[in-house]
Amino acid sequence: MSGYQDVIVAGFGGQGVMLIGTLLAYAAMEDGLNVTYMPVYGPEMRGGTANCTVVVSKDDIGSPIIHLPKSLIAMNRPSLDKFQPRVQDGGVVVVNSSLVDMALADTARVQAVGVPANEIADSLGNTKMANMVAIGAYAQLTGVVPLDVLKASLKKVISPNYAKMIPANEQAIQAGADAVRA
Amino acid sequence: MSGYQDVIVAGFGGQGVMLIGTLLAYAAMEDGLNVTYMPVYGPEMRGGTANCTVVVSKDDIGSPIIHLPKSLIAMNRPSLDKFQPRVQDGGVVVVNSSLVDMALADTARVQAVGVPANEIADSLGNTKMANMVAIGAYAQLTGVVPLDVLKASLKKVISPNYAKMIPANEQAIQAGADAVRA
Amino acid sequence: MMRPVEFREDRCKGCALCMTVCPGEIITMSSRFNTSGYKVVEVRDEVVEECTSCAACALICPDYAVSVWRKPAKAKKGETADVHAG
Amino acid sequence: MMRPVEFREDRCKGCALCMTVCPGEIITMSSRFNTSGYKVVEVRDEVVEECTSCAACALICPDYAVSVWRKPAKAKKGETADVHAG
Amino acid sequence: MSTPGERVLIKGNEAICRGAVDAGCQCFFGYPITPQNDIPEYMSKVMPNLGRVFVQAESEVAAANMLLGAAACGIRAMTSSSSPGISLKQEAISYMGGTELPAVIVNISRGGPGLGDIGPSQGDYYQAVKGGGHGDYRQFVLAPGTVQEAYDLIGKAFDLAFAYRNPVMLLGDAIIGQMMEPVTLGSNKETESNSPDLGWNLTGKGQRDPRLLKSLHLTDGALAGHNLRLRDKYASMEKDVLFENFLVDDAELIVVAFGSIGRIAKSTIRKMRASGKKVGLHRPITLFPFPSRELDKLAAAGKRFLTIEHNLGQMVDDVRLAVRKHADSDFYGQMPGNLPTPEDFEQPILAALGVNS
Amino acid sequence: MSTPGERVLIKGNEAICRGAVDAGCQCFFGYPITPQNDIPEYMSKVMPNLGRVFVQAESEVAAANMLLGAAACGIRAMTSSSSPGISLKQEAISYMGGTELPAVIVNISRGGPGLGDIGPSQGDYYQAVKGGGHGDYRQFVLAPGTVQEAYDLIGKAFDLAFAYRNPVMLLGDAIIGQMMEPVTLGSNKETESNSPDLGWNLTGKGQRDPRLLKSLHLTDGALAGHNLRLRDKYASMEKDVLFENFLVDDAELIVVAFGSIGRIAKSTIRKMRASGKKVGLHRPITLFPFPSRELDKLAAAGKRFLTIEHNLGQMVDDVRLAVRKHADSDFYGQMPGNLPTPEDFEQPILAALGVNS
Amino acid sequence: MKNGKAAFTLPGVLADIPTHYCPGCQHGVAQRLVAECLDELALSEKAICIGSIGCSVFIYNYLKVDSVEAPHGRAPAVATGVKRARPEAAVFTYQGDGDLASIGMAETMHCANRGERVTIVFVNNTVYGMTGGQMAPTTMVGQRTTTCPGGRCADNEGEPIKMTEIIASLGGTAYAARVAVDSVKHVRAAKKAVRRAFEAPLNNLGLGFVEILATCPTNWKMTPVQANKRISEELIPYFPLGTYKNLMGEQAAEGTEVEG
Amino acid sequence: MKNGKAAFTLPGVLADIPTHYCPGCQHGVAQRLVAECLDELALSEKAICIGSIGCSVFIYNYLKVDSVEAPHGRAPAVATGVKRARPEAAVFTYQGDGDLASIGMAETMHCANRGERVTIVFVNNTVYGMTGGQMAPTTMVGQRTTTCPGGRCADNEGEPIKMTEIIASLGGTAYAARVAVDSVKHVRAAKKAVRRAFEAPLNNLGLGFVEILATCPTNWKMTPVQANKRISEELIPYFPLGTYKNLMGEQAAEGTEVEG
Ligand SMILES: Cc1ncc(C[n+]2csc(CCOP(=O)(O)OP(=O)(O)O)c2C)c(N)n1
Ligand SMILES: Cc1ncc(C[n+]2csc(CCOP(=O)(O)OP(=O)(O)O)c2C)c(N)n1
Ligand code: SF4
Ligand code: SF4
Ligand code: SF4
Ligand code: SF4
Ligand code: SF4
Ligand code: SF4
Ligand SMILES: [Mg+2]
Ligand SMILES: [Mg+2]
Repeated sequence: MSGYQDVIVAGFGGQGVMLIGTLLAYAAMEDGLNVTYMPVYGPEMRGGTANCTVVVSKDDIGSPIIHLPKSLIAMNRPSLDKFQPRVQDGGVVVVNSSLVDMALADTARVQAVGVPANEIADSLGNTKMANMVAIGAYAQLTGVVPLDVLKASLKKVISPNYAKMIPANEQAIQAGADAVRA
Repeated sequence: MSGYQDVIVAGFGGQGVMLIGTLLAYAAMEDGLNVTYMPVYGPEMRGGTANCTVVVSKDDIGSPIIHLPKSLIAMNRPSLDKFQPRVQDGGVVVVNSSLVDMALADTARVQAVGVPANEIADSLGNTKMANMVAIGAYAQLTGVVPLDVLKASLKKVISPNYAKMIPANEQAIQAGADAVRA
Repeated sequence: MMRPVEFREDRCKGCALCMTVCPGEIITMSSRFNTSGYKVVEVRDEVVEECTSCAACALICPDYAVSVWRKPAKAKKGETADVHAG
Repeated sequence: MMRPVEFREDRCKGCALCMTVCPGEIITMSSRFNTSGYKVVEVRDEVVEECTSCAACALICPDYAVSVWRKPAKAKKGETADVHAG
Repeated sequence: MSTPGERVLIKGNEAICRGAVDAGCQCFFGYPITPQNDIPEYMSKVMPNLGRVFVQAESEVAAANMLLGAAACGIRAMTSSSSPGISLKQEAISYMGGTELPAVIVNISRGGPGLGDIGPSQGDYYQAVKGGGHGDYRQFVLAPGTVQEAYDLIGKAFDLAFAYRNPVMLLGDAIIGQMMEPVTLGSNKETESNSPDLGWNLTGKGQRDPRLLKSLHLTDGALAGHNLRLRDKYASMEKDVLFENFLVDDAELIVVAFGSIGRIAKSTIRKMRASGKKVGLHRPITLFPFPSRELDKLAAAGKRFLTIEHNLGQMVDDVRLAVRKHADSDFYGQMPGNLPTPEDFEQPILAALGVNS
Repeated sequence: MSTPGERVLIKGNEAICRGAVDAGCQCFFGYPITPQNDIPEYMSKVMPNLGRVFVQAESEVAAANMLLGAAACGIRAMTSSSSPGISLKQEAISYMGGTELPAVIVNISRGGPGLGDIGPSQGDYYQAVKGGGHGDYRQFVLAPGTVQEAYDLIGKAFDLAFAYRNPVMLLGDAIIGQMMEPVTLGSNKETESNSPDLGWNLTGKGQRDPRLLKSLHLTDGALAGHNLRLRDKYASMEKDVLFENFLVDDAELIVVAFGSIGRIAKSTIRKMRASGKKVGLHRPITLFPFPSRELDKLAAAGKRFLTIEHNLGQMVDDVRLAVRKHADSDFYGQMPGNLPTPEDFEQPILAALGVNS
Repeated sequence: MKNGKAAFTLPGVLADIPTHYCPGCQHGVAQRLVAECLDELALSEKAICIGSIGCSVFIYNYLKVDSVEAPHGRAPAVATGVKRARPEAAVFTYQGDGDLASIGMAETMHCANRGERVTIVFVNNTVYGMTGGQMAPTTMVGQRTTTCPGGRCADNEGEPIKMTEIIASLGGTAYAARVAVDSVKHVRAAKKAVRRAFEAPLNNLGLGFVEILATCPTNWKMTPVQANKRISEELIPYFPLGTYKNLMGEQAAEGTEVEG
Repeated sequence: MKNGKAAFTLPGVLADIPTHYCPGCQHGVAQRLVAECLDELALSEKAICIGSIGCSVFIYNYLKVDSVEAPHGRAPAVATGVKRARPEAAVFTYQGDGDLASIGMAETMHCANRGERVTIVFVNNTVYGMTGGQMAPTTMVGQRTTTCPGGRCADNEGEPIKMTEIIASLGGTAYAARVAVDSVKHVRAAKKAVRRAFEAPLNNLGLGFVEILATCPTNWKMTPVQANKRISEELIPYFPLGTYKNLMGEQAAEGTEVEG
């Protein structure tokens, strides 16, 4: 399957993982790719961790559910603990090193990249944009979608009432990408 | 099938056709035969005619529903109209001649016997026992169950509160039998 | 004879409710059965003049068996609606 | 130090309801997060003496996070039930 | 309670009641609907006199959930209704299946779909056997063909319900419910299953650990494990399969029919045997578990099959699945709304035999 | 209303809503239950703005009966729920079947039985296809495998409902309902079936004779005649059968799977094809009518079959019945409660192929 | 005297055919009152009748209007669907006490609470008529039925439910009254109430609800005349007649208006 | 100070584990009050809890008593079955407003009307909590929810249903009260009411019913403190607190007793 990529995006409820999953899915669609986005709501209905799976492909996508993903964005420690073991060998793992000790990254097996997402976001004025930093880093690392398409898709996931936040989010995406540029 | 007999008992709602059907069924059981009794409640839930089918046999009884019966007790005209055409050739048809013009009996095809059941019952003091007269006549004509077993079964179908009515009903059964004795 | 009240015998079920509301108590149970097997009520000729056309019997009758007309003296011309039309 | 009131930090969800009912207004939001990620409340040492053991905070708390003891002066001997036993 | 050996002439509906009472049914929850009204009416008279429970529920939904409550207590309990009312009980039946509660449900079915009529029909086979409720659960389905069997099987229903901790449905129709036949009573027995503590049921915890009966399984893998266990339980029910074979040994053609249609087809078969036609009858008594092995055996022996039902064709699926390695089954469907008689089946049987009458 | 050709990334639940709105759905009657809550929520926002009707019913029973009322008016109307709620709708569905009303019911099913869980499952196949309600009725059952199909099929659902005057169920699961995919909108069209007078529907009689919509048939033979007509109608639905064949031509083994499991199995099959395994996929899109003829044809061509479902084995009955003249079908059941992934199916496919991995 | 002026006229919307009801059954009167109101308010062309399951199941044979049959107890939900789909129609249900107050309790309460613009005609005969006289939620304490053969026992089965009072207490109800048809005076008052129950929703005020106390001689095991007496002697004292709610701006003093 | 005397003790029947409720959710308080009453009345050994479907679905994890899970809305019917099967048990349901007042309306009404000797604890948070904040029958007019995004509109969706008033009007109800847990005073009064709701059926008088007004900060989209204020500012004025019925021989003046 050409142009195929899949990723689990995971974190605490309030970290906006669903939002960046959707953003990635939009961007892939805008980029002319097939894409699926699947929120996985765990057993606990209230609180707990949230995660979603995004699959991007030039072909039809069979399964929106991935047990052994090619990549992972882990915004907190429980997410890394839970999903890193499932990432395929050599897969990309973006770790929010602001909250997770990079010593936990299985660098022997996967391509783990620490991004101090909260701090970068903080430095841009709003910790809440840590998710954007992470997705920017992820896009940069995998090339799954061009950064500008990602940025252009912000308007699809940020409600019109908050349109004025878009430039800051673009900045955060860029900062994330910059942080991992080789 | 040996010892086999079936009958449709039909009349107006208040004529007690279900009661004599049950009585016949009890008597057959007491006589050591297999028996089924099936009330057929027609399309109208209120008013209209009532009928039931009793099947008596030494063997297991397959169907409690008989489309083409061997015999018929017709307590009123609509019953005769509806069921006489279905009676098998040569079958016994007891007609309550108090209410039905015997000219309607298809004597060419079936063995139709008129019994002035209401009048006989009246003469015994209670028109309501016309049903007993009819079943007495029927038992006499077909020999399906002995008359004494029929009479002895009255206590099964007449509630204890009305036990004092039993002798009169026995009389009515006997009168019905006497009316058709060859 | 002019009868201000008539009973449709094929409809009457002999429930006797009309008998209980007639102010003149002129409705009585006949000895006739209709084709459905019900005894039917009647206002006998002897008493029919006592009918005031009050329509109480018709209002209480559950079976639409009663027709009542105003006494001619009171009826205006041209109004000849048949009760059971339609 | 003897604290008449204690907050089980693992239970507290930082809802702040206790803060609104404390007559002495001595409960404040700490800057600590517990393992579940909630900020937790506290009664700071400076004010803990003002606690009257009224238990208002415990009664209003939806998460059974508060333990309150009577001031020793009032406590009878032998009654040392642990709040969370059982 | 009946005297053992007592012989009475009663309706199927009454036989079900007396069978249930003899089997120790402690609670009955009902709602009126034709043609099963005799059941709540009888129970309303008898149960209170025995110090047992009769409740006329506000609806079939409520009746089924009252049953769920009583069953959770490990008490022998029952509800009854007819087709539309049984549809309303489907959610509760699925819950009782999922919660593994022993409960007995009687369906004296009538003509459908919708309000249909009040006559006999077998239109609820699918609903009963495949599960009209949501999710993967199965219930025992017992289909009596005589009033005696109605009495006997309701006793068996309670025993199976408790043996497997599972809902059991007794599926009759207006014929079975309304007809009277002689019945010998007294064989149904209350077993120890009505004792207060069965190890799983709610009694008030007393000194022991609390018990919980539920069908929600949210922790990872819990529901899957539960479903696997249920699957095994359903497979194990096979050993309680019941059926009647009638003149099958030398038969070329075997009519497969259940309940009242089974017994009516028997009349037809007797008559056709008299004229030398080699026809037999296989009458499944448990519709779930279905007597697939027996049918497979008969198919392997070279028999041909005709399934007769009082519906548009439902059980015929299970017959075809059962015999598919060796044979197939023809089908004749009596339309609900027409009362079935032995004569109705002659032509279809001749046709299946390949005889032109 | 969508602009034709508009391309959006939406959840299956939203696609169903937008598809229904585009198809001229005038009335929606809902009740909350996970995982279909997006549907009533979306409809509550959009319908009133379009001057259409959104009612949150007091229960699923009420919602289904509101649907019955609106459908009797010949108005395009819909309800949606998930498994336990669908069980509660069975009586009304049987009534709508019997009364021949065009109504669309969406089941975004979840794990069962009972309360089960809120994850995906195909445990309601039997209920949907065999009829969880009483009596002989059938409903169209459409099972989308993609969000695009969810949009397209809900439009088709309305068309079929009115073409046949029959209930139509769209059967999805939590995967179809919750996943987002790009969808091209605008192909669903309101047809003339939303016109005020269709010749049978209730409009207030005006100057014409009164109309009556009912399922009660008490006069002699009426219900039987009605059931015969229904049987013929159900048989005629065959012409609207829908399915997808994927790489079946040279396949030795055909996996039969529907809905989300069908699409997931496709991933597995792609992967196995890459390693030279001759596997194909047959994905029924209409579960009723079932693509039996196509499967029979494939069986006649010598294919072998493996049915994969997310339940204990339900559709496999229909597959086996369809292919029984020539073949049989193996079965692999993913337990409800476990999320299915393409890897889960490799082993069963290899086993069915007779390959030891 | 056929060419005199009619002192009593049957409404044109009522089919002139014999009814299937038992002798003395007041369903006949109740459905005639509905028909009279349909005629007087000129509603027959835009009326849609939601039939229910009970002895009145054949009401569609008697009222010449568009009709649909609702499952047992669900008429108020069906009516909601019909009215929302056809807001211009005059939608009404006709339901018995088993149907409305037992299995249909939730649908009745919520239809009223939402203030659906529909009319509910509720015929309370304290028993399940059609199925053979079982206990209803409205069965009087002590009344024997086929499922409370010893008489309804308040302690075990509860007291008879007073639906009109409950419905009147709900916000969406515009009109609620209880009437009887056991006397000429009551029949006249009942007619008024039925009319208002139709007018309230037509005036877009909310639900119109009218409870009609009626006899079931067959299942009460009484003659029609005895049964009719029972209405005033036993039923009315427990189920007081009167207007319990009326948003149409008329005097709505309890127990007075529609009795007069 | 652990060896001082406890000024507040958690009931032993309450499992000492964290709850799954959102911060500030008053289900936590409500279920604690139930637990306290179970302890005080020494009922834990003979109690049977009927759980319902809603955010409180896991109540069986918190109350260490025998429990069964009822389908959505059907807890009163399940409770009836349990109580009739085990008359010696102390049977109670714990239900939300969607569960009790919407889908479960018929079961609630008839359980009360029959006077089942069970306790119903009704937690009214004006919204469907578990499923994500949809409109409930008790949602306030104007309140925005996920299925009335423009705010509940009385004209279209009706007014919030006052269950306690309705339940109190039914013959089988022995005790009915509405309480809140938004202030210490109210919590204390609520405890009394819950206790009486348990005592009434245990005294064989009929149903015990207590409605607890509670917050759902998550779905109200408020902080817990704001949500708690809404109870007194918006909810109580519409849903007045008080004892609406009490057959236990105490003064039952409306609006007074349990508030004190
Ligand atoms: C779901 C369902 N349950 C039960 C029935 C059977 N049933 C038909 S009519 C009826 C009761 C009728 O009583 P009521 O509503 O008081 O009307 P009445 O006959 O007294 O006028 C019942 C229970 C049914 N048709 N459907
Ligand atoms: C038959 C059925 N319908 C719907 C649902 C989905 N459901 C679960 S909880 C709930 C509502 C809960 O609201 P409420 O009773 O107010 O409890 P809360 O969560 O607010 O405490 C619903 C509709 C279900 N489980 N079963
Ligand atoms: S119209 Fe009046 S007076 Fe005349 S018969 Fe009828 S009730 Fe009697
Ligand atoms: S009220 Fe009507 S049906 Fe009854 S007796 Fe009088 S005329 Fe006949
Ligand atoms: S009330 Fe309880 S949970 Fe809330 S802040 Fe205070 S201690 Fe913490
Ligand atoms: S016990 Fe009373 S005074 Fe002490 S902290 Fe709690 S509320 Fe404040
Ligand atoms: S059974 Fe009762 S309600 Fe039904 S028609 Fe007869 S009298 Fe009327
Ligand atoms: S959603 Fe509402 S009711 Fe549910 S736990 Fe959270 S705050 Fe409580
Ligand atoms: Mg009634
Ligand atoms: Mg709630």
